[in-house]
Amino acid sequence: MKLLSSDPLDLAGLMASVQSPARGGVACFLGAVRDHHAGRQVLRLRYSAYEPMAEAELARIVAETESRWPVAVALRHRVGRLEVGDAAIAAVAAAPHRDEAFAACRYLVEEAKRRVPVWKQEFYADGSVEWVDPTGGAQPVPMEPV
Amino acid sequence: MKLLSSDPLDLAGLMASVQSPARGGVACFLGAVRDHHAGRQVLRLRYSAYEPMAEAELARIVAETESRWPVAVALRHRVGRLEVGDAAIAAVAAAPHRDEAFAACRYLVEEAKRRVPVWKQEFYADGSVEWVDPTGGAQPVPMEPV
Amino acid sequence: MTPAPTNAAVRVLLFASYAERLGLESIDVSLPLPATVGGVIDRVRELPGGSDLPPRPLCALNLAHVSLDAPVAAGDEIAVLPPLAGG
Amino acid sequence: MTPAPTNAAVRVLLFASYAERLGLESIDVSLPLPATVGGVIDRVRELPGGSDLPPRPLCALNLAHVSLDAPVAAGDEIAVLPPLAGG
Repeated sequence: MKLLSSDPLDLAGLMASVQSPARGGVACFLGAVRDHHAGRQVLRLRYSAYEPMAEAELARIVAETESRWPVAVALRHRVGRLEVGDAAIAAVAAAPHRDEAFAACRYLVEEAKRRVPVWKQEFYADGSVEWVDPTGGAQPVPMEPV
Repeated sequence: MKLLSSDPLDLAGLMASVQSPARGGVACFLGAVRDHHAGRQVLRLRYSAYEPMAEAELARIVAETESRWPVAVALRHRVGRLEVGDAAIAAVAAAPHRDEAFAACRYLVEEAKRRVPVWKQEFYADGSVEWVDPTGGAQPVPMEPV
Repeated sequence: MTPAPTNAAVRVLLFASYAERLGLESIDVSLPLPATVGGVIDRVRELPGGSDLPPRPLCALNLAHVSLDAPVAAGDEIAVLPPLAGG
Repeated sequence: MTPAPTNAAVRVLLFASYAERLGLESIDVSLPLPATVGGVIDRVRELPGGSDLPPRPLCALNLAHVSLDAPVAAGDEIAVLPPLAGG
């Protein structure tokens, strides 16, 4: 299954894929493109990825989450051109109880942001284009294999 | 606006009502009817409410959440007859950043469960019917007005 | 000469399992002021089935949660709330 | 007589801003074993634009995050990852 998608993310479909009569709590998160970043007006952006590793990393995060909590989860990241308001990431976790659903959903999002090799190029209203560095240029912290 | 609903909850509509180009993080929670409770098979249930107070309490929780975090939120609780899998509660919080979206969504759900005067009658496979007491019969802790 | 105590009429609402136990959803209670929510509930306890109420039930006054020592006034709506089970 | 060191060919991938700075997305590097990911990156630094790489960039080996002291073998795929910006 492709966890990186160049098509719009379908939250309802992801929710349907994890819900069940035994799993009453469903927590989800959608991260959408904002119209501003660091005080500049963003028109649109482009995500690129190290695709085979991004797929592998997303799959590892899903497997870890399902082994750590009694949950069924779905995780997708968008690549390609996105407009303001488009969802870049969707995470869903369904569990018998809400604590587990929230914890698992949060884990999916945090780990995806921390580990999935995806890069974002922002296109600004003034015509400039930049690669976004969320670390603000800090020295990267090496990641051990999980 | 009615925050208690006898119609199925519409998560997509609630999400659309709070999303905006400035609010990139949307956290949501759906609490659905489970098929088991305390080891018994549940066929369906019926929620009843002290309706005017439930509406007021839901509205207060929404207002508190929006004053505490920079978020736009939506909160609904279902009443009447629900089948297994039907959503009983839907909470959505949209914020510029995900920390606030998750925190606000969690607050909506916890406070709704703690404060909204709603009662649940479970109908079991063996034909019996019971009012659910999530406290297990503990002495209630008086709630001060918030 | 002290003034005669004022009597106040309040309405008490019962819900869910409490309404079933007392066989009532609404009771009009008249009692001398000053009085508290707890005092009103004590009057409800005297009704058939009323002794099944817990010693300190969850209560609301005019659509908001209150503690049992909240004062009541004429025309108030008091609700005795079984354990909440929303969500 | 000690055996001559074995030379290993590995592929290095560059992405996003790093690919732009070096004007390359993929480089084949041959180097004597034993070697580490850090040693491979040091070879990339010798290319035009390579000195723009941070002292200790984020790296992956065969599709998984690794630290710079991870050993490499012939045929490995090493990726130099600019700061991740997903979500």
